[in-house]
Amino acid sequence: MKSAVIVFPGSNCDRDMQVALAEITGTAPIMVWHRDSDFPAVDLITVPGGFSYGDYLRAGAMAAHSPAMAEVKRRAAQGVHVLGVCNGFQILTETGLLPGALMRNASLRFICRDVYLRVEASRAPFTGLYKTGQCIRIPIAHADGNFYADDETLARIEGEGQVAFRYAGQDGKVAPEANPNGSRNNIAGIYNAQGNVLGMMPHPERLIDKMLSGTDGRAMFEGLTGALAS
Amino acid sequence: MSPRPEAPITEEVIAAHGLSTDEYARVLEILGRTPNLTELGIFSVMWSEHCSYKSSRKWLRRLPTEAPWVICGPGENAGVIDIGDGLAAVFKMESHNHPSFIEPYQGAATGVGGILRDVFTMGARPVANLNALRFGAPDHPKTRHLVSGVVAGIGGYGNCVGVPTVGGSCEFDPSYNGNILVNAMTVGIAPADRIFYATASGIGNPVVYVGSKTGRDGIHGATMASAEFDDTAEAKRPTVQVGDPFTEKLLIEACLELMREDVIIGIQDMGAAGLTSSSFEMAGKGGVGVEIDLDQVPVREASMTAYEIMLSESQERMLMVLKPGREDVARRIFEKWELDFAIIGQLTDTGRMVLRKDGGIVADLPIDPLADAAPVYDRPTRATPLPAEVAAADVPAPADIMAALESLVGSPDLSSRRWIWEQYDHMVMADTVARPGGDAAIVRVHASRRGLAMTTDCNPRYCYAHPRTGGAQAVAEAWRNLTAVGAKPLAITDNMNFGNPERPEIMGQFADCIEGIRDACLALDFPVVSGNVSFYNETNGKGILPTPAIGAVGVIDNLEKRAGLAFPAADLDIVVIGESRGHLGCSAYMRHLLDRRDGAPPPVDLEAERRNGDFVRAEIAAGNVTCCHDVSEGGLLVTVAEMAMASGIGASLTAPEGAPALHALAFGEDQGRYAIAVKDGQALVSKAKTAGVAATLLGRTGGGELTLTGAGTISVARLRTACETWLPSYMGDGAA
Amino acid sequence: MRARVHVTLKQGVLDPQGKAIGTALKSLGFSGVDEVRQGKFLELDIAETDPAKAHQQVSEMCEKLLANTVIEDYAIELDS
Amino acid sequence: MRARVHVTLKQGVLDPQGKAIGTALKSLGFSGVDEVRQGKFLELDIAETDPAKAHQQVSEMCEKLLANTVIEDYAIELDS
Ligand SMILES: Nc1ncnc2c1ncn2[C@@H]1O[C@H](COP(=O)(O)OP(=O)(O)O)[C@@H](O)[C@H]1O
Ligand SMILES: [Mg+2]
Repeated sequence: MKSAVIVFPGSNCDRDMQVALAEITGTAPIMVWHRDSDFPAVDLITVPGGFSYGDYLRAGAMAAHSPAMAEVKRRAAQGVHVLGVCNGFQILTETGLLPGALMRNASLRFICRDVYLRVEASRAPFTGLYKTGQCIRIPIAHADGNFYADDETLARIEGEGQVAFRYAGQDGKVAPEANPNGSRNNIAGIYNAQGNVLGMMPHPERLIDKMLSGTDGRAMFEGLTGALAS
Repeated sequence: MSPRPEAPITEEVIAAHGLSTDEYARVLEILGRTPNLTELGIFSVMWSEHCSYKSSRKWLRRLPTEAPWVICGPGENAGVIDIGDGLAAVFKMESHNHPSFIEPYQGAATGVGGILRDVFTMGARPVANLNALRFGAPDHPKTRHLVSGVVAGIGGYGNCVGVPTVGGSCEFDPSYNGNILVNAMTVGIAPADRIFYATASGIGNPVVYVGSKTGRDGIHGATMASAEFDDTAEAKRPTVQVGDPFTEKLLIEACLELMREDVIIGIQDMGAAGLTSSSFEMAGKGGVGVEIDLDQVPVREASMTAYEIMLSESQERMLMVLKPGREDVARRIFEKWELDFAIIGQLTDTGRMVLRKDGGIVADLPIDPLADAAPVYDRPTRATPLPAEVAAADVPAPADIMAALESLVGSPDLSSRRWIWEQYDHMVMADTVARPGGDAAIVRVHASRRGLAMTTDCNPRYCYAHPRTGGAQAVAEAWRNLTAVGAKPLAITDNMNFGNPERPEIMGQFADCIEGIRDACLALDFPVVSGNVSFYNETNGKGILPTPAIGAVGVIDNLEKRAGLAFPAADLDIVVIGESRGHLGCSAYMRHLLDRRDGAPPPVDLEAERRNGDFVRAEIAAGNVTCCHDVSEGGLLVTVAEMAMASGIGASLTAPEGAPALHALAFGEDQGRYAIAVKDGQALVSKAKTAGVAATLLGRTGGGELTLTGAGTISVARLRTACETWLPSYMGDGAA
Repeated sequence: MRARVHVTLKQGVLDPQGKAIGTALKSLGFSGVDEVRQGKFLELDIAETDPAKAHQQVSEMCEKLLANTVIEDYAIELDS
Repeated sequence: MRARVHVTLKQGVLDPQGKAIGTALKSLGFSGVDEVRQGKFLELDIAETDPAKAHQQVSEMCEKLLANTVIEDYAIELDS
């Protein structure tokens, strides 16, 4: 599988994503500078975490207008798979590739900790190796992860099965206490209507190594590798 | 040549610049004429305590700074040690106390920014941040606001630049009510043969300015007092420095990219006293002169004066001397990262600093006398005598030891710091092997099996009671925290936070803490490679507790062989390494439960410390021990409780034969000890005895409760609630 | 010419910052605070001197970057 | 009564956000943007109906919480 990581000024999980992709897919991803709209064809484009442009104005707002993202939008429309993590998710909502918006955490504080997620549906290529309803542990690290969509949009997202992950307790139960940031319906990650674009606040690329206290993130990259092998 | 005169240099102006009569006389002698205002400003910052170390220099020379693995000791931007595989660790800790009290968010944020620059200036990629924080009493009206702002500021900056904040320390004491401590530490990794130094050389070589523009940020407090000689004073009032972590991130990437090219001769960040100290230090070290055209300096506001440009403390700026003809390579890189880049001058053979602006000379100063001949003071000292020992028999036992334990683990100083570290991205870069909450954090050396362990430590109450013991204890505790995770301790950075050095008792605290640090460094082969001194931490004549914060770094050769503090399983033996004598003087127990601060601190037996630690480390390295926690504040029972809380597994303990009174065994703070959980405790005890190390079987892990025979039982869940509740509930939700 | 732009959350969009400020004000003893909403206030110095053109230009900036029109409204004022 | 509060950085204080917005606008092709400053805009509904008292109350809120007076200025307007 060929993959790419888009790098913006202020990205800081680009290397983590690069390492995860290289290790699990077996092929080093192409690192694409934000000014570059002419990068080779790939099976998966990732938009990594960090603080593109310092998260100034709004998280992801400035990165969304980069030449590279214009190209990502074009390719997503053609069906190329796109994964946005954390700041990447924020950027994808700012470009309009995903619905809704990510607002300041309800506590107003940055939160870095492991959370439990309920996998809403086992669905290739992103979550095909997880079981529907499986509870996985993945870290979050963000100040603006409070997912918001108006009632109508939310109803549509829910109705079309676009919710990928919800914050849950260790027992897998989706409950208000398990919501770390105030997201509507405990939403931690969503798909676009076509299902080829996934944005999520938690960082699967940070939990792929036993040495780093967990491997629950691996299955996502393994699933992608299997499904998108070209 | 005499520079352009500016405002008249009156006695008030001299005083406002913090120069004593003697010091000013020295200025006149060096120059052979009256300085103009810009020159006076330069002298004042170069000779300030902060830049010149004039009160501390004599004592700092006492610190041991050498070991075979030290590549660069104190004197550069940060210390450098060899960590194997051709790599070096570069680290330093620095205070930002006063700015953080004025504006906690920005003060702390810019503290982090400053220490990061000290590290990447030397060619290292920063891989971890730590901090040492001290706040006033929890019930002081300002404390909550300060905690909230400082923690948010540290996180705000570190998270954005993408360097994990992996550890630190945080304590409360009324002595910090008016003077909080914010000490920030950065650890970086560089190729051992590619370290960059702050030395200028090569007559004619270009002097280059990169990073952010210069504004009127944090200009020396003296300018406030000098308002009367400037009628636009209001608009020009010095302003608090605001950090721009986004620009810092770009600066890190740009500098590291440039360092892969062969173009830099010397590089120095602009920290305190900005362009002044960076240019003087680089030139002073290289024995060259400099000519700078201040009109070339990128400024944020038009109409900045020479004085302001030279004294500005705007953040995220660096000064470099480049190889001739290589300016374009550098310019291209900085333009790619959208940073300012300007050639502002060149090196000369005059040994003088000549500054030009608007076509004229605005300062012309000899460099050596300023950089090297700064005043040095031998201030009088008064020693703190060793307080009388408090016998355990004279310290009342609590009615209920387990209730006392619950209260201790839920006390301001011993409760969990989770509320703090969850606001720090402690995992970014995906190499954090041991997250905050253990004895030392462990960060993997990227793409290797090697790891760096790091910690910050100091017990200011020990230091206050007996500075020499306290100084030694701080170093020993840092060494022990590294050992407890299985690391070989390599070197330390020290951040000396004290009151007014002009008072003999404060200077005595300082001198004795240094002696204690020296004792421990020598005994433990643990040299000082960098450090920082912060004096005048006092309000209304009352100093803070002497706080020599120690930041320490060690190496783990094989990360498979390391230890953590959570009990890995039930049915393991618990062994205590080191002797438990029940020393209660200066203990958390006495302070928190009896409101007593008397007695001598626990003695530090450096020989036993070393023996015990070397034994423990060898056992971890051999794979025999994977669960270990050093015994520090709160004593043995608190230590075991922490191991239980981290795992959810309980333990039952019985006082060994010959142990001190139960409450003294539980809460005594004897040094040089570790609690270990292993399958075969008896075997470990025998092995220890053979090695001449005191070791005792204390109990077994298992169940959901912690029991001490004769003292009762408490559930681990209940302890956890106490431990996890205090800080979040103190801070309230969305505390502002 | 100077443009002043107010970016505010659309009605109905939950405002975590405003809510937290409201709670904090109450805990500081300010009673009678009903609702707090937080928005952004931007001041831009622009070269354009024709008011109609300037307005047009700033509107475009808002649509493209300054506001996220999924959740935010904006209002423009021009000083000269 | 509704209070509108503008919180802006004091003159001379670095505004990293404003700076970044200015750069972004330029790279989006908006030339002629000189300087951008970002501030906060707060709307508060308060129970107090007397304008003088309301002003007094909101000033206190600003001093205590809404503005960081070390680096920020604030301005209050009251609608009724
Ligand atoms: N200000 C802080 N920032 C980050 N981590 C902290 C801070 N204060 C304490 N910690 C973490 O909490 C844990 C306990 O701290 P401390 O009691 O000082 O440990 P020790 O007794 O082992 O030195 C350590 O892992 C430490 O890194
Ligand atoms: Mg410890």
